[in-house]
Amino acid sequence: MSIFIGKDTTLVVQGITGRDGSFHSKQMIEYGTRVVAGVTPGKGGQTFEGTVPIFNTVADAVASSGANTSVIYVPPMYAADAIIEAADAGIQFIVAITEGVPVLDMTRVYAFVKDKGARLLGPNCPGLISPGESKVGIIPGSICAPGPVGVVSRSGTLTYEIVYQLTRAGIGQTTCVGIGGDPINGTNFIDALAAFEADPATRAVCMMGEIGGTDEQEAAQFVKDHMTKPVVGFIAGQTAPPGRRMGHAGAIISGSAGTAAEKIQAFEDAGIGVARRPIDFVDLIKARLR
Amino acid sequence: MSIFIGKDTTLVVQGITGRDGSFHSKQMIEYGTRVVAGVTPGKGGQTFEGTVPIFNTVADAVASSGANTSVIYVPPMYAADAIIEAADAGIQFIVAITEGVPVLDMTRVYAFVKDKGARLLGPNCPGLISPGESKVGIIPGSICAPGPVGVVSRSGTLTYEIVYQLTRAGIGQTTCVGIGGDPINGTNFIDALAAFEADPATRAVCMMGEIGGTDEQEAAQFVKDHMTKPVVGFIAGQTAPPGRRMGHAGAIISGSAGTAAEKIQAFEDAGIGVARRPIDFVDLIKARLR
Amino acid sequence: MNIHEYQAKEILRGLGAPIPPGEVATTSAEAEAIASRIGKPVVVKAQVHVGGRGKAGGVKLAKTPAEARERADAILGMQIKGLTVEKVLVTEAADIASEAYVGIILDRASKKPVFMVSPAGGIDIEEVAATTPEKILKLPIDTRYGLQPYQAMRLGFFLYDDLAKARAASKIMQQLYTAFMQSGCSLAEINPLVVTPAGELIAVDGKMVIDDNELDRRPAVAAMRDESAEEPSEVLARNASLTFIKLDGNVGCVVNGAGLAMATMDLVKYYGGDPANFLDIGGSSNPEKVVSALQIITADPNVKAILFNIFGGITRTDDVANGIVTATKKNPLKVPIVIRLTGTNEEIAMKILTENGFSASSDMDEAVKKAVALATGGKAA
Amino acid sequence: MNIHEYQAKEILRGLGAPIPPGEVATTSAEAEAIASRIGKPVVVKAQVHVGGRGKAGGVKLAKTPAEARERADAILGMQIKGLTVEKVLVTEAADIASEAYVGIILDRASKKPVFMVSPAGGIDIEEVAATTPEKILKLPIDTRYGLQPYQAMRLGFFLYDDLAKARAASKIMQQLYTAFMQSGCSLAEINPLVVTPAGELIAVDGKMVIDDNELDRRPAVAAMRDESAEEPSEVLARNASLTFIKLDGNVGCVVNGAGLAMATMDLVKYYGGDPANFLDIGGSSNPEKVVSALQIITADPNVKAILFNIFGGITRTDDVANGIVTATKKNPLKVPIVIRLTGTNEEIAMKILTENGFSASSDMDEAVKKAVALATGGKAA
Repeated sequence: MSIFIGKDTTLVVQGITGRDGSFHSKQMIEYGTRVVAGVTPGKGGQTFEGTVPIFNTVADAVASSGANTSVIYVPPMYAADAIIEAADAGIQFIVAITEGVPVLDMTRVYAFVKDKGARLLGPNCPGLISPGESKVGIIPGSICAPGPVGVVSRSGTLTYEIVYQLTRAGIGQTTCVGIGGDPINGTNFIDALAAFEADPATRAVCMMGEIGGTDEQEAAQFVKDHMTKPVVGFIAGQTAPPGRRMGHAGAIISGSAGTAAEKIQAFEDAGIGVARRPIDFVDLIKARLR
Repeated sequence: MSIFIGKDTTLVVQGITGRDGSFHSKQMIEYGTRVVAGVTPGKGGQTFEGTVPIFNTVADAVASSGANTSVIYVPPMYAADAIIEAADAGIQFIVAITEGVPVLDMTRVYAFVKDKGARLLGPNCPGLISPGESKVGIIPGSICAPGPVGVVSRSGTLTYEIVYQLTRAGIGQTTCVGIGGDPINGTNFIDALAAFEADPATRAVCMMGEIGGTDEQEAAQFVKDHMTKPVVGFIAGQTAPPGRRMGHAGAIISGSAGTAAEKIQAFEDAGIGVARRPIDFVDLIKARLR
Repeated sequence: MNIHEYQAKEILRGLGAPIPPGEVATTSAEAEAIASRIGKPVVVKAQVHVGGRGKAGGVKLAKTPAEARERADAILGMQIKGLTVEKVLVTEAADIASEAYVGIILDRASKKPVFMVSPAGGIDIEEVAATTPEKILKLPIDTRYGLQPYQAMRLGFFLYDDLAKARAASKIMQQLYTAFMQSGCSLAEINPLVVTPAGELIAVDGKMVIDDNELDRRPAVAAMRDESAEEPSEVLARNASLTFIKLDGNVGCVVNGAGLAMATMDLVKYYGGDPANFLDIGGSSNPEKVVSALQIITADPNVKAILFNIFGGITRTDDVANGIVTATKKNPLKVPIVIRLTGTNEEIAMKILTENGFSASSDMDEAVKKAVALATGGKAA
Repeated sequence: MNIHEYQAKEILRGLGAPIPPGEVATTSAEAEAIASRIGKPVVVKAQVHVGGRGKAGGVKLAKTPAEARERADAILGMQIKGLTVEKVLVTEAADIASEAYVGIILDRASKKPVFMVSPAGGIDIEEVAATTPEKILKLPIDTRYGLQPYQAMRLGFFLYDDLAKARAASKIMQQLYTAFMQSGCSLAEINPLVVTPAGELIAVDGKMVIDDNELDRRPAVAAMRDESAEEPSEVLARNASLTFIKLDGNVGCVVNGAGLAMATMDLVKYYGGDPANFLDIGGSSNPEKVVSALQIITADPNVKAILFNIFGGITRTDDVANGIVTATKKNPLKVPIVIRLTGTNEEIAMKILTENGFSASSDMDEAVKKAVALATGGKAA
């Protein structure tokens, strides 16, 4: 079992003929993801890698392929349009990989997607993977293994690091979800935690947060109030100076708010196991899976 | 009993100190409507007629008075803002009397009100009256009487004409609703018909339509499919030339669509009694109330 | 409010849309001069607010400036559906490889502006809708978001398979949408949108209808009104804040409220008469409005009887009675008048009328019957 | 991206907001000339991208042009929180009857721009929020609708009871919102918004922070960047497409991915070291980026050891290894380097490094411990 994607996922790739889109489409197909359509305006009627039909619009792609999920690899200035197009075409789960999407664009996009009843993951995220079932995005399949742990994170490579260590320690994953590093995104920690709580195969959850905003604090409250499964958490950015954007658009301490210290405190208050170092996840999770 | 308004209606008047607003506020108070607040920016803290507190904003008025209904008498260019303000302040039923609201404004207003889960009546409508209970808008109370007939109409004075004839013939009304003559409005025939069908006190319904659009045709289908109570209908504009706006912004035959003939046909097909002349309502309703 | 083709095209040109060169002329000499400036074959097109001008002979090709002069001479002053042609557009003639239809209407059902596009352009879109509806794509636009790039591209691809043409078309969609929103339209269309043999897109005809309610806040758009292209009595009525539409019947109608006005006209017809007009004196009518209304109606030689039908709500019937007295004192009536009044201040109104030699009833049906009888020369039924 | 007060004020002035006259100067002579032109007492204000310049002595009143020159002389070249003042704004001094705060921030929780206004202006709004939260009105704005007139009035009435002042304030709200949206801000504020003894509203200070992601599509805004007001190493890094933030520690960090970069810095600290910087070489790094990264880091005299931490996903670790070899061949390192590489093409990378005399591990924890030990002069733990 898994959350958000699984064996039933049928995927349309928006921007399938672009540099990133084509590279990762091949990777996804290789991993076993059911890539059923691609979209590149003007290339409608062609095929990608000889097997995946390409369409001019997402509406055409959905009408023809019945795709239920979309992944977006288009340049930042076109990402908002691509997300809205996917939601408008009836896609229920949209994964936006693109980094650098103007945050004001996301205020409109978020409202649109919500009105359509769809779920957006990202933007500026690595996507997600349900080991052995489906991979949507850019998380390397080789570092994952099927198993009982749900992983949710605001970052990309830090997630790889921790998933890799879990896998090496023999701890597999139900789904690894990167929610992205932007201040306004479609899916937050609570959404993923609630899904893991509801997923019978998930027995424990790893949550990797960082400085900026209060998403982790609200997630901690959610864990305290609604979760029966154990959660282990980590916060990156203890050494970050205030007022500076630490790579991720959302990783910024505003005034005195959004520090690592307050987030770690919230984790502790909620009974979440706190990993001080990335490597600590292994022992903390092991203890909770016993 | 009644629909949309009744003894529980507590009203805030937007534009209470304006020419129309003050005149009709007095009329409504006189009729027995519970006018609990007024809004005129800059006059917050004053009172209207010594009894109704005035506020600068609808938010303040609602917070202080708990009003559940609003009626709007502001100039056309401010009407969209006033409607959105009311919905945003938590008002659940908003009656916009103002005539001349730009139709494009209503495209945004309609979406906003819908998102808030509120109901809008109008704009460009005479409001409504539940005889003996409450009156919101400008329908003269003197021509109405309590009774078993629901009235819904796209026009103002034509409604008065017919209500007056009903009352003179001893046929009272549960509620008389003017949905307004604009092409985009908040409440349509179906909304009112469904409410009358659900209202135990209503035993028959008079529906006055006119040329333009397909609201009457859809209403006829609704009557056929969902209504157990008898309905008598009338269509104004049999002599209207195509392509001309007959006073009401919505009363226009576009190309060959929206004619009186097709609407009357739809009524007949749905088993709705058709009043050829306004005066015919009396006999047609009488026969259906027996 | 209707604006002319040349005005719609100026708006679109200002937004960067590909509009062929052209100018408006009110004389044949001007038309010739414009044709000379263009230096290529032109089309001379009557600028009137009615459809079907092509069939009526109001659109003609001219290969030379001299021919343009001749064509303009023939078209200027021509009557099309009762309206006199006062202006012609002289515009470069286009080579046509294919024609498409692009339009936006403010749609009541979806409560949104709706794009309608069809590769079957150049003809009446209602005809396409009736015969080959699959050739039309309808796309509602949420005005909170505006026309999104993907929507414009989808519309473009519906018209053209080719990416370059679809892109060019999507740009025109954006321009038309901007024009629609900026001018406060209820309709805007380009028909035909032409592809030339060289593969370029050009907008050969343009039409925009403005929502009257927008004019107060858009003075530049309001200034486009061409009163010379309207029925003079309607211009007069509008300037007196009356809603008036001229018809061909013999019973002049003065009513308060649009719905009641239509119902009154219908009842005139029901009893065998013909309404001479639609006239709504509005809610808060004052005596001056009644005076203007009577002036306009009595100026119509077809009118054989005048019918007042007033249901006093906000309207005070005594105001109306005073208006009737004032107006008829100034200009005594040459046709009979039937007055029906009821509602607010009815008793005062009746008194005023009686004192001034008018009779009045409070029954609509009866009044209409009487007016029809008087207009048709028969007796009151 | 931060822009200066004077730039924010120019944007607001362009939208019609009431900004007192003022100009920017880079020399004291210019400051004197500006003060002469203004002809009234002025304030000389340091233009730096940090808060607290008032307390640091970077804002001074000057009654005469000569005094303005003196003040500018003192302020120009001053160090405020590590940044050198290169520009001063010379602006008319305002008479103050009351001060309010008006700001818009892009709020993560509501996913909307949120207005924050308070009649307690002129001081740090965080302080107001902490001590007297009832003096702050927060109002989220749905960008699909924009700031509605009733919302602007509500904000105005929260600041002023008086209709005229509330109206004037509501106009300024609209201007600030327009500035926020047009420039692609994540923050825009006027603090203080002053009421003068004569009852007029003026914006005495203005601040805008631009979302970096907006700069590509807003070249005019991007052109406002003042590289002279930034840390030179950060300018260098940005021009090499690296995300770099200078810190005061001794372990230089080169990492791929922002989250892993922060986690690496944290681990350095955990093991008793201090990170010298944040540096993310990005997803699809090429050898040139690695070369630039090493140049920037080795230029910092505080750096006593360099730590690479690369988890190859999209990033190919062999690219990184090649970058290290190239960079160190060109400019031999003077400090020790610790390399951790794992993931895509790890074996090739290890081979390249070994062949060129570098050792590398695949374990993050171990690598960080070693780098800290080298930087602090101790032994690897």
